[in-house]
Amino acid sequence: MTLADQLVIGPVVLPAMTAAVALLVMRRRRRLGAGISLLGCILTLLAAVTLFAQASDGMIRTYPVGNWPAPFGIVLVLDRLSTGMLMLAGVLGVIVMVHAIATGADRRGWHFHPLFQFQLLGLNGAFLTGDLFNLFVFFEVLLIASYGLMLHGQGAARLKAGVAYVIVNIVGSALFLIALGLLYGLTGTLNMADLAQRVAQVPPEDAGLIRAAGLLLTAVFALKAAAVPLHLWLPRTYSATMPVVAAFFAIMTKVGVYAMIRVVPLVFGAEAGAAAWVPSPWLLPAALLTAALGFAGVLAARGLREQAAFAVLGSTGTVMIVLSAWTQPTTAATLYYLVQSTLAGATLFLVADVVLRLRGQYGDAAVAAPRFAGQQAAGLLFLAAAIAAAGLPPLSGFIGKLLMLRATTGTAAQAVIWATILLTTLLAVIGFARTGSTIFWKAAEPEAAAITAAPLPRAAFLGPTLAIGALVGWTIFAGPASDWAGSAAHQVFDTDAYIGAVLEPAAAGRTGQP
Amino acid sequence: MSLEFLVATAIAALVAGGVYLSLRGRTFQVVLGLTLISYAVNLFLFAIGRLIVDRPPIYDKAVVEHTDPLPQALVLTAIVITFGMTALVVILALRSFLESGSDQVDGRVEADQRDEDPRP
Amino acid sequence: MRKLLPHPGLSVLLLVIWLLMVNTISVGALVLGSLFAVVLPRFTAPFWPDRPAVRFGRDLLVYVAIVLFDIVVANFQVAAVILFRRNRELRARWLVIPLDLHTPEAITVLAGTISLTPGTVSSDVSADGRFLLVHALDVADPEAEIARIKQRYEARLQRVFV
Amino acid sequence: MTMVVDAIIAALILLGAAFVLIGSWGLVRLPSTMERLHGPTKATTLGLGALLIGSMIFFQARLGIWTAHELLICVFLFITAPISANMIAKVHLHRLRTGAIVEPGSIAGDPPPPGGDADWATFEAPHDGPADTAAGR
Amino acid sequence: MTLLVLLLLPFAAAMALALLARASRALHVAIAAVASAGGLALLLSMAPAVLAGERIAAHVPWIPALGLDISLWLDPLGLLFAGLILGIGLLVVLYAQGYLARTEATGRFLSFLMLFQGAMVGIALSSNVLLLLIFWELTSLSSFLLIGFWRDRADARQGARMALAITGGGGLALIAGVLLLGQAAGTYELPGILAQRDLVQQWPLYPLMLTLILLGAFTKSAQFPFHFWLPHAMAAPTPVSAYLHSATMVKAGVFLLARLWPVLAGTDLWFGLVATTGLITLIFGAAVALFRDDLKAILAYSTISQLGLMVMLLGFATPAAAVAAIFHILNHAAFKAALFMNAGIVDHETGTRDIRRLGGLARLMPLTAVGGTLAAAAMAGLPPLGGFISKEMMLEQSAHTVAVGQPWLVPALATIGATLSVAYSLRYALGLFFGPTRTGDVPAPHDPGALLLGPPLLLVAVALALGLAPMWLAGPLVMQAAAAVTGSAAVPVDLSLWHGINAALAMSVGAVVAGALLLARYPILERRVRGWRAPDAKRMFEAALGAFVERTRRVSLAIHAPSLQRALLMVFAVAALFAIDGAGVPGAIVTGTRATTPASMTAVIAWLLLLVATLAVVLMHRHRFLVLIFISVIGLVMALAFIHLSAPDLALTQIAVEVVTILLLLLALHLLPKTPRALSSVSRRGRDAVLGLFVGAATGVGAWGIMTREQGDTISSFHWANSYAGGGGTNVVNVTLVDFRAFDTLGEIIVLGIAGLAIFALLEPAVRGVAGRRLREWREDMPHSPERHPVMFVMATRLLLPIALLVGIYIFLRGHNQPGGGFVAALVFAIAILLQYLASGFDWTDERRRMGEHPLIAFGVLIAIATGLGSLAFGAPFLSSSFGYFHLPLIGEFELATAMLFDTGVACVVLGAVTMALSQLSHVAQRAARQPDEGKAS
Amino acid sequence: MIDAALHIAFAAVSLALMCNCWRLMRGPALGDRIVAMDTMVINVIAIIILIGMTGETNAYFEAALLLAMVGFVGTIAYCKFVLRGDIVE
Ligand code: NA
Ligand code: NA
Repeated sequence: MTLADQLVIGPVVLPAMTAAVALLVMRRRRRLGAGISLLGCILTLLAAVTLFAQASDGMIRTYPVGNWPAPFGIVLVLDRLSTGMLMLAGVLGVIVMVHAIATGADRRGWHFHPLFQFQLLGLNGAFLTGDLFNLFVFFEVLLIASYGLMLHGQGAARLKAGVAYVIVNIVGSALFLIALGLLYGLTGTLNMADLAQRVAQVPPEDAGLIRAAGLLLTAVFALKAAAVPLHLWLPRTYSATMPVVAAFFAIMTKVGVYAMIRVVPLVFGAEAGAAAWVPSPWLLPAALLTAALGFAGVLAARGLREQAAFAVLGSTGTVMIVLSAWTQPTTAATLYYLVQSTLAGATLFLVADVVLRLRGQYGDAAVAAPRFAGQQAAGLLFLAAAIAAAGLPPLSGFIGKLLMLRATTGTAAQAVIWATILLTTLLAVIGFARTGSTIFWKAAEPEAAAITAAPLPRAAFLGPTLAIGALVGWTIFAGPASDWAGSAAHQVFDTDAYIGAVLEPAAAGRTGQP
Repeated sequence: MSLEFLVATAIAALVAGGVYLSLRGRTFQVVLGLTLISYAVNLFLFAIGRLIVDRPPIYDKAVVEHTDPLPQALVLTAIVITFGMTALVVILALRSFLESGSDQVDGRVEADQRDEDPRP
Repeated sequence: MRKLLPHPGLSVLLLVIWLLMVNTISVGALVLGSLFAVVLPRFTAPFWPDRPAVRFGRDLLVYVAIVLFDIVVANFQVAAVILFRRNRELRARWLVIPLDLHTPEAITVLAGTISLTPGTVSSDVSADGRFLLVHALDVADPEAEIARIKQRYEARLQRVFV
Repeated sequence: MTMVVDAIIAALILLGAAFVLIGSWGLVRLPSTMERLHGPTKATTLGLGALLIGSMIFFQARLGIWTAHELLICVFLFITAPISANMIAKVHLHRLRTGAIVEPGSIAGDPPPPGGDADWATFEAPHDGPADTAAGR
Repeated sequence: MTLLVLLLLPFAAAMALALLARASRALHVAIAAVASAGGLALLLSMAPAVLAGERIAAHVPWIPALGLDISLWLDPLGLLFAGLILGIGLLVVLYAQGYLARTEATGRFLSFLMLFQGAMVGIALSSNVLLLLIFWELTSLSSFLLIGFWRDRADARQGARMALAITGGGGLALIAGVLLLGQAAGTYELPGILAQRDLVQQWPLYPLMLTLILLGAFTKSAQFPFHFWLPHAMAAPTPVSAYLHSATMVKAGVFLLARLWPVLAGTDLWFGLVATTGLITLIFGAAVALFRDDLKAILAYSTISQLGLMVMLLGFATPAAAVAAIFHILNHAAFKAALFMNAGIVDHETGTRDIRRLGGLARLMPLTAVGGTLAAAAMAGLPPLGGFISKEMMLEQSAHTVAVGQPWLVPALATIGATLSVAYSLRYALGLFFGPTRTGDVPAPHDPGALLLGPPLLLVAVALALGLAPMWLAGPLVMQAAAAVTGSAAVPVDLSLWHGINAALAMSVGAVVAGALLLARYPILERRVRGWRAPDAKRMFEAALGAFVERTRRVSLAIHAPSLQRALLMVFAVAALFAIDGAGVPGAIVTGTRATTPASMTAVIAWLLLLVATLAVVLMHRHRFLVLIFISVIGLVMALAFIHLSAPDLALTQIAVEVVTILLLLLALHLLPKTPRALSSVSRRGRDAVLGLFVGAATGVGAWGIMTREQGDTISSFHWANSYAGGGGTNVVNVTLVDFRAFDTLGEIIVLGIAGLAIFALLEPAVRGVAGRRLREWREDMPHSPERHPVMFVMATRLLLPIALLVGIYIFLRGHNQPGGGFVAALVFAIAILLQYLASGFDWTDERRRMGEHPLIAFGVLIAIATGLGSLAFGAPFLSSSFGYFHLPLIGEFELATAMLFDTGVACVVLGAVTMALSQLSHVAQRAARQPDEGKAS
Repeated sequence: MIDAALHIAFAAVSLALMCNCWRLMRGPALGDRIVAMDTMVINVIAIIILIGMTGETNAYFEAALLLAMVGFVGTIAYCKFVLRGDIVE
């Protein structure tokens, strides 16, 4: 095995080592620790980029951890989807880390950097693994790190929300284990490729249990993705936590979506008998409601963080609406929009953070405040973030929505899907216009109390700007991006290629272009 | 009665109790509920390897029948993770109580230690 | 020597325990056991700052033998009480035993011995450390029992702990 | 020979089990808490002791393995059991004194005060007593 | 390429302006003007070719997967439209320099304006409908920014929001319509689409698609009933009004209708929707305009009316009507922009826009008056201005139009519309410039400078020229554009003032006369109209939206009330639902064929014990201390079950974890209420009990189903077979943990490490602030014994510490082959240390500890990772293990395995995390007590 | 003979477990419940030893050892809690 082949574990090992080193260094030298942490993020991103480039040849690579062959050991799978998600996590990681350091958010509590790195590790591990139990483990890693990050800083409200967030997710983990148990009990394997083969061969008398297992598993993913009615944890959690943390959390719901994309077509695809496409009847209505409730929340929100939280909810709902058709084109559209909505959600939170810091006691509430320094710049950033999040031109949100609308053409529920996507866009537009015009345009009465806020370094604008830069990039390179989404979706649905690559890595050939 | 029946009903009882308790209004009870649920989940995960009495998974060439080691490994991992989660949630609940003066998960935050039942 | 082996008795005990655990008396086990027997007491020395003066010898062996014998006998006596004595005929008593032992180690060993022999439980020590409170399940003559304990156990322990 | 060994083993097992049961039976039938506290000591000492020695011989006789593990279990139990008993007794004394227990705590009545000036440690912080020096205070 | 430059020029200017926002006003204007002029020049350079029938196109692939490419073309219609945008844009920029005060943020303003210009040019040039959509929505956005430019004004913000909501919303309908159109036509490229008339019009979804597209067009072009945003958009600075809301943006809808005319028009539905809407809007807008007093409101409603006129013409769907519409676009652009600038001048000079406070300005501001009057005349459709010609054409077309079988209906209504137009136009001119002198806030207003006066006068000149020399000035353009609209080769165009005496002339004369009469009777009319309570669209919209938002918020708050109970209830309910779903699969059975194992008496009794303890936990859950005892009984039974069922490692772990968990819960309970009041009602408890029983039963049935099935081939047979040979250990569970699935274990210890760190992060600050105060104020809630460190306990723990460490080492070393391993060993270490804490107190123990928890966690992770990375040096994947048997003299044979090193890392993390959690928790109260109470100070 | 003895022993220890269970539920004093729980640990150790003999394996020895060593920690902690509230001071 060459060192290039070994790079696969980079996205897992690099954050782990960075976390440990930062933990050791931070005790004495804070700035050095923060620098190491940032460097770790950048290196992780570089590793992800390299892997992405590797995977762009259409080949599915596998990496047997511990040198045990699949399905007996844990195998990491490198394909377009997983590397794309790695890159997304890497980009988001760097942006959020830059912002955290620039605004000093990392100094507002303990162990921000190790927790952050561990969360990155959990995300990357979840994207890479080809083993269902290992997926559970990485879910737990990213969850528990998110608990720590979520509680970073102070506040009774944050703690109360944190209690709910943690407990709901612990119950979710229990469901995951039950589902895993059922699957192992019936098939005797944990490897996803192997599982795909064995689920297809399950005798009819086991169909009920397999179906229940598949549904439970999807329910767990839906809980992470915050699909109605399993979404109740999200708004409170995201709006109560520090915005910079919430910005990183924008990818968390998408992990649930990723897991669905990874597992459902492979294991519960067309060949799964009674368990074929198990989530289908439930996912679409749930997703429609999620989008509706999310963007209704955007409309009704009275603060930027709350609004951003609902925007994340709504965008995930939108993603799942389209995903629920389970075709290759819809999945491709989903993937493009998934990346964009992650970045957009994160941007909203970063902007909310800037506003929060600029407006002192007025915070991010949609009330008039006296004119504040940096109002123009923050307003511009908000505008861009809102455009991206609502899905207006010229940013990638619009392209994503076009892709999704087009991909759902001809599906049974086209009318409902289109109506929901378009009407929720309108809700978002009005909602963002309301808060934005109040916060960035409206000026408080002259007798209003002057803002007491510490001056904000210009570097505080770097994070949101980078995030918007990423969105602009995703727009300008929408061609290659949508090609990636298309070919990634093709790989997702070419389950034979996946199974072949994982179970017979030596024999696996190149998978063709879509 | 078979062992399978005992284990299945034990799982059922633990889950039932756990679900009931986790729907109660105070963090401590909820934590207790989670504890019961995690017992049940561990037992469940263990049971999927089928029940075999007295065949510990210690490798021996002579042994033909043995218990399935993999679920055991999974349960071990699950126990550890559950422990970490439980520890965190307990301390989180405590901190939240200290911060707000109430250990209720929902509703009134202004309630305080007067919640204590005067009866012993 | 004190630095190397802060608690020589403990070291011996550790070696014995190690050999019991690994269940062999090979050279390897001895070497490894001795290593731990030396290292662990040193490592944990801060947690046991005082050094009780214990005489390991015939007195200690006799003491252990007597205690083991008493445990067996007392077990049968108490079994009879539990099985056959009616509750209202039970002669449960508190015994206040004045102590001549002073070191906490010695008092602990005495109290432990009393608890281990069925029928008596060491319940408390007085705040000044001069009395031991023992609950006895069934005694006819408390004074005689106190005297028996002092003479049979405490006197011997005084010779072990100098 | 085997017969004899088997008989010894069986006897030890039965003896041990019997004492374990008697100990627990005592827990059920003895009249009050302090009396019931005597139950576990029985189970611990002769009950488990006999079982463990039986097991030791059993492994030697059946499998030819000379295991000393059982002795080790005994050692630990002999160290820990009195501590548990002591602490439970303290709990009981404490609850008696603070009036948390309504019914009589022991048919022996309330504990007599120790001679001398001090009360029992449960009721009065040890003053310069062994416990505090031991704990380094 | 030129097209691309033409398109990018305004955007580049916008970007430059945004970056140079702090530069001087002159530079700003220069940038914008140069960009507009440059664009115009580029456009004009291409005009001859376009008019000669050449189609200039550019194509840059962008998103092939979507069919969205940067496809541009320049056809006569686009040329006409782009020319309007750039030409009027240039004039507006120049006008803005005179209009905006020096303190205004001209950079921002012109940046938005250029953004808008770019978007409009994009609409004109797009030959890909998806691309057109992008620019379409971009115009909504930039107009939002422009309307809200005076951000301090509530009406500006509301107007901006309303415009965005309506036009943006319509744009969303347009998206759906355009996508459907593309679906029907099989392409998103305009040339392709326009050729598919029959296919599209026969498509079953044509009505839906048409409706959606028209929604987009009508909202943008302020057609009734979507008109109401436009008057409120007048909150914008006048140059904006002149530009967006007269000449350009509002015409985007008309442009779209014209653009898609070849493929959409000609059906009855088209006529019914488009012509009717246009006609209604024509009359409605005009009627309202007549009774407004704000100059800009008059103009705004007149714009609505004029837009209705154009829409109506396009609705007629005849080539001649198309010509009329095109020519009217030109005329209207000229005179309406002029009028807005004129109104802006009046406002600027007199300080008011209320026509009732103004009058006789012709004497004071002659040049302004000339321009205004001429432009108004054009709007009224008086000869010899261009407006007259296009109005004639309109009347002529309506005269030939039959609606609902009534030949008189459309002409009559069109004449009414024309009459009203005459009336409001005359009212504008007469009311402002003639009659008694009223000068608003300023005593003596005068004509402004050339920058303000020049652009409108230029436009008036154009309007005049369009009447005097229409064929020369606009003939070819109108003809080519109309041909492009209708999709035919050429359309006969005859633009002239005099067409002889015909129906149109009669209607026109009638309209002028009637309009003048109407104006003469204006005071009476007005009194009557004022009596009506005209609905205020803005207020209604704001109120409706406000109510909608409020209701949404209430629903949202009700749904998302901060309730953990509800969230959990949902999770359990979904799980229950899915269990039912699984049970409903036909042919599925629960009980399998595997023989069950008979249960011993001990097993049954242990089971009973577990059930009793569980029940006790549930029933007595408020007696928290007691419940903990029951919990540890359950744990004990679990350990026993694991032993009975051949899982010694699980039993070990269970025992150790149980102890630590109980310690943790006790430490927490110390600071929590011990016996809190019950909270939930009986019915709620009943509901939860039923749900619990159901979910429990479902889980039990699932377990039963699995346990009673034969186990097929599992991957663990590989683990069994390779444990010793490949993993070097006989304890298959341990080898699985540290070798086969070491990656899981790495994650697992990281979870534990994170838990430790998170707990530290949670408790470290707990001694300050509210929590710290509460801790300090905490009073013992139960009677306590004064004794802290019982002597027997203290002495025993001293002996136990080294022994426990030894046992831990033993369990660790043995783990690979026998039950045990790093995790349990670490827990034993931790418990040994915790015992010291328990016996001797925190401070005493803490000062004797050798290693902090943080380094333990960090080094543990590093050791585990480094072990894993070691295999990379040998070209093997991460975490590949190796082991070997070594022989040393005296010591004998022993095994060394990398897995043991990995296990060392595991042990370090576990030890660090567990001691971190418990030691932090155990002295948080003491630390709080030591913390000075800063809460009182603040 | 040994098998019979083991069977009887299992029955006896199981009965003992039931006795403990009864006392655990019955109370009435806290001390009673703690004693019951403490005794249960001892009984479980006995069962483990019996299981080891029945299965002729010493694989469960560590569990018994661990239970003997740390089983009392719970008992102590409960007692300390009742006595002092704060189990670590
Ligand atoms: Na005794
Ligand atoms: Na005892």
